[in-house]
Amino acid sequence: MEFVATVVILTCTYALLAAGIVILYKAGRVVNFAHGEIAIVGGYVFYSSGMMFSGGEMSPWLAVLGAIVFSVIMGAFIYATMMRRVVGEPFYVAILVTVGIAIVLKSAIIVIWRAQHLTIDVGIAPAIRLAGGATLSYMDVASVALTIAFFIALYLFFTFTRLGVQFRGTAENPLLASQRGVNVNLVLSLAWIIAVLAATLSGVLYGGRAFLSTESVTIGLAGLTAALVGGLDSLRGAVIGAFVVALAQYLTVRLIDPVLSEALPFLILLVVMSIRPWGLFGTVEELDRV
Amino acid sequence: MGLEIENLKLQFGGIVALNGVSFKADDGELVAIVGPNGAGKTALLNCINGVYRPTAGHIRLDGRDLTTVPVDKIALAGVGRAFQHGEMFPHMTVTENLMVGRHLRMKSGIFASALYFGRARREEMEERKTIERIIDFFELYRYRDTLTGDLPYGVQKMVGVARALALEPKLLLLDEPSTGLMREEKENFARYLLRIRHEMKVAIIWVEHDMQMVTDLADRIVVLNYGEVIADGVPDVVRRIPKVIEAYLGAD
Amino acid sequence: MARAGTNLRTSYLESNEVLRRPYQKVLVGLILVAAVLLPGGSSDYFLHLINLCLLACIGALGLMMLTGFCGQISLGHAAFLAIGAFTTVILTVHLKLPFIVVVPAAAVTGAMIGFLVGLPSLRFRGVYLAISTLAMHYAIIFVATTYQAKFSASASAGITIPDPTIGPLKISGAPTWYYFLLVLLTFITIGCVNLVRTRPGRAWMAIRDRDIAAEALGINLTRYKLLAFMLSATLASVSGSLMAYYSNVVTVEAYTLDLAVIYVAMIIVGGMGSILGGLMGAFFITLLPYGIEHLFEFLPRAWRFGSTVFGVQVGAVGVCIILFLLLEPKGLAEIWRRTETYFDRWPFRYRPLDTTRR
Amino acid sequence: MTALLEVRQLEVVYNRVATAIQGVSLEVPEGSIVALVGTNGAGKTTTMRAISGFLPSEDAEITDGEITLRGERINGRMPHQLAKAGVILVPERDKVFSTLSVQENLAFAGREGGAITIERIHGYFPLLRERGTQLAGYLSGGEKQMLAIGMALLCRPTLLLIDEMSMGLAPIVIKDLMEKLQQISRELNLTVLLVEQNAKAALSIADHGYVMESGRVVFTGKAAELMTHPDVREFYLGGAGQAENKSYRDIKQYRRKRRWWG
Repeated sequence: MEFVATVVILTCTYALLAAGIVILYKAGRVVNFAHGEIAIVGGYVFYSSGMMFSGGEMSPWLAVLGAIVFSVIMGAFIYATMMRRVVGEPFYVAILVTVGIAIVLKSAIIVIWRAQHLTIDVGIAPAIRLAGGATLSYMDVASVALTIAFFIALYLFFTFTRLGVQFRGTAENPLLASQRGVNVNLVLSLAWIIAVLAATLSGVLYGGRAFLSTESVTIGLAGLTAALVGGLDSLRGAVIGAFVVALAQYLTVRLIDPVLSEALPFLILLVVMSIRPWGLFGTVEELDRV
Repeated sequence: MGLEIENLKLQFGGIVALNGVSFKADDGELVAIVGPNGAGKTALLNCINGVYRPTAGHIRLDGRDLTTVPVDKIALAGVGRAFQHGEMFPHMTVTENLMVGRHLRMKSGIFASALYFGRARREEMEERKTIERIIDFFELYRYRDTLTGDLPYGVQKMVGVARALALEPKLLLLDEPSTGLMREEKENFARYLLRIRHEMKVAIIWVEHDMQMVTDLADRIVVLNYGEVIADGVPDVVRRIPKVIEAYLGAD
Repeated sequence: MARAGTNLRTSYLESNEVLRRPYQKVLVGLILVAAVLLPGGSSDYFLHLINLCLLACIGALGLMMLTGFCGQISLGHAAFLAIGAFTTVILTVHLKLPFIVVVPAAAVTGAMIGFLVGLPSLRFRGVYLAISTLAMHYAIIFVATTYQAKFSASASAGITIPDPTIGPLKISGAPTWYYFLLVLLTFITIGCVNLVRTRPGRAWMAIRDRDIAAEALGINLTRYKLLAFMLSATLASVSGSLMAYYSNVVTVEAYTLDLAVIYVAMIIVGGMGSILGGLMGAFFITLLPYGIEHLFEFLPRAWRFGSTVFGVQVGAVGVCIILFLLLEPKGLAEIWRRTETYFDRWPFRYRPLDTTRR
Repeated sequence: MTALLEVRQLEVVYNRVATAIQGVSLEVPEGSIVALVGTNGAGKTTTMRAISGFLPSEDAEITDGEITLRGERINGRMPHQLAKAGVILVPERDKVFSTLSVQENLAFAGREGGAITIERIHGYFPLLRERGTQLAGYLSGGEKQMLAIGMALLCRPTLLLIDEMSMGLAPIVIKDLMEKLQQISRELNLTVLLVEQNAKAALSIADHGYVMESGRVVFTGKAAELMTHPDVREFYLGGAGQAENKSYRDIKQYRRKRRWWG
């Protein structure tokens, strides 16, 4: 049962990251290499704002509030100051800007949090005991529920709301969308905010299960792999991809060699890319876009 | 001999872009292809050029089957192409663009070039002279060292034609070379086109929208509609065929 | 005026020259003289920094040829460096081969690995290619980690390598290394410059700018993309091998993804598609952390401790990447070019009748 | 106060160095069709982009002059603000969302309560009803243009800007579309600014015409007058002097120069 719990949580972590990457890709043809860093910094912010006034004891509400404020500010800031200006530049400019963001965030972890290893403990005791001695905290359950809710909300948003259709139009042709009365800056800022929010949630999940540190930013690469395995333009693919990566990683750590687990997502990726380069659920045309 | 296209078919997914296209172009012949957008003109050029692989049919140049040959080998077989929007290498000068056109006629490999000594250097100078002839032909003197990205649109298209010609092709493919040019530039282009036809033994496949230009200059016109050839013949005959008037020209 | 005549060229050979203006020749001459005289008047520590820069230059030129000229983005450069380093380890520690054999062997190994890593480029472009090089990075590093775990004395110490000798000459100490690297880099730079202005360089740039048009002109994409990867990996591998000799130690922990990103930062800061830019970027990014360390010495004591300095050093690279990409996408090379034109035109604002580049 | 749109002494500079247009002035009276013709690179599209607020995305800016809509200054506004104010552009390329279906494209723009309904658009372009569920990317050039115009009409335009409507279309389709446009403009009392290389087609339905060359307006006048102007005929309509449609085979073998300056 330990096995199921770990894989489920890991899948949620990666799926949230992958979803963020997919949203950003769909909205602005940007592949975000800084997603892991954003997630981990989000986790740190969650921790620190929870600890801010309560003297050693985590206050969940403050933590959630802090994380939301962080996501909104961070998403809007990244879009407004950087990504807005790379529209129309060669594709590599946007990617490398995100690489730059990744480095800066990493340095922020070192400077602000002294690169300390942190485990997020919300202080709600583990409640559900599973067969085989594994435990599932309320936080885990809440996180999984939140992840599922997040995906359902996204699905409804894109298919049924007018803003969702506008979002899809903007993703394809921002200039035309703006001419048809859509405030493109608003839509794209929203995309960034949603993506950062998802990343933060994922960082909190990861921080609760393992620990936050400068090394744990590699979850971003796992998330990216998940997105690519599923198909860069498919939200459904993000979940499946996340599951594939999570399962494979868990099995390698258990059965083969923990060192390999870092390289593993990429080995899966190489296999998938050589057979079906556009991913399990992606569309072929995307290959030529970026 | 020239170019021979036989029953060419091209499908993407469910869309039929070309449906049994056949025609010929002899050496030194100027064949214009007209038809509305989406009729398959550019798709046809892409097939001849090897960018698309046709679903069925054959393309032969001087008797050699080019249907399944990769793009760069088709260039080697003697097919030069000028693209619709010029497709310049924007960060290179006009001279460098034309030198890329000479790529196939040069031999120096990576080691000789890195040393830039002896044969590699001589070859470079030789080809530079050849380029000068092409610059002269297209009257591009003043743009020699200008980055092609900075050139006016009309000049870019001419450089595109010049670059294709630098290849010394047996078959020249021109994709809407005069679209976007003003009358004066079109007249210049007409001059170049006639000179190419008279002075070099190349077959030219010329996709064009300007009906006046086509009727004045082309030896033969092939009219495409929905991926099929609906007329093929001398300009004066073709423009009077009712089917062509109905599908493309409209009553004037 | 003499200046007016500098744009006039009377032969094709001249039109293909790299240093077209007389003052450029003078300037390059002066730099070379200064470079030769440098060890006379500077400390070993300073020379050591310069040596690191020269080593970085070789690697950066490799990446510049691949990304800046052929347009193939690569995040696997650290792995290429690692290939050079570990080839050196295997050949010196196990087979006891001399320096003169090891470095060329590292170059050949690099070329072979470059060929393999380049294979995905035949199918992918852009982001997908970048990610496949990333995957290759992890695969190579995994192999290297496994190797190091097996053969190093202790897991964390790395593997030591003796100073190299060429015949009776032992290369050790900053000044000797400096001259050796200077000569090597000069040759490599000249080679790269020649490549860029001749047939292969034009083919690469054509692929970078419009690959379909390039192919239609008869350029064999497979051949030239793989050549670019091989050249890039060769230079990186040579750089990695020399680095191993220079620092006398090889440890896999040094070859992280961050190192690959640092090399990418060098060519961005220097300016994509410029050899000069590659060199300038390598110097800039290599010296940046040392500059920051010196700046921190002016701050109050409390700031100097802990990880702050290290954090800022890391972050500065990221800030440089972002700022250059957004504000000066053509990098230091463009800044240099602007300065040059400014003095060239002085006292006029515009240069009459000149639309040429460079 | 007569014209709906007035452009006065407009100057646009690209990348802070290259002046694309200089001192361009135009007037578009309410309810009329105005044609802006000229070749590629003459500055037509730049003018259009300046009016529709697209310049910042191209790293260009208006350095002088002003644009007014019903007397109100509109330069520097964002495209979506202009779209809400009724300035609707049909761009030259990428004029429809090719990954959305025809219906979704129309719904994207359509707002409730307008005088123009989707029904009415279907009335003008019956083909769009037939192709309703198809992805817009698979439409032919002419159909895309119809969809784009339909979409633009649904945005309740007060001023419709159309960039290169005839580009790449068959003569017969161009003629058809031009006539449709004229009909629509009359029925809805819609003001249209038409930017065209195909001077003949554009001037044939326009009330007024402007001819641009190298970033300036070189001729202006009633469309009918421009059609008969000898210089305009020679350089844009393809017919020197009296002889209509001089053959390309008879061109002189030296480089011809333009007659006017600036």
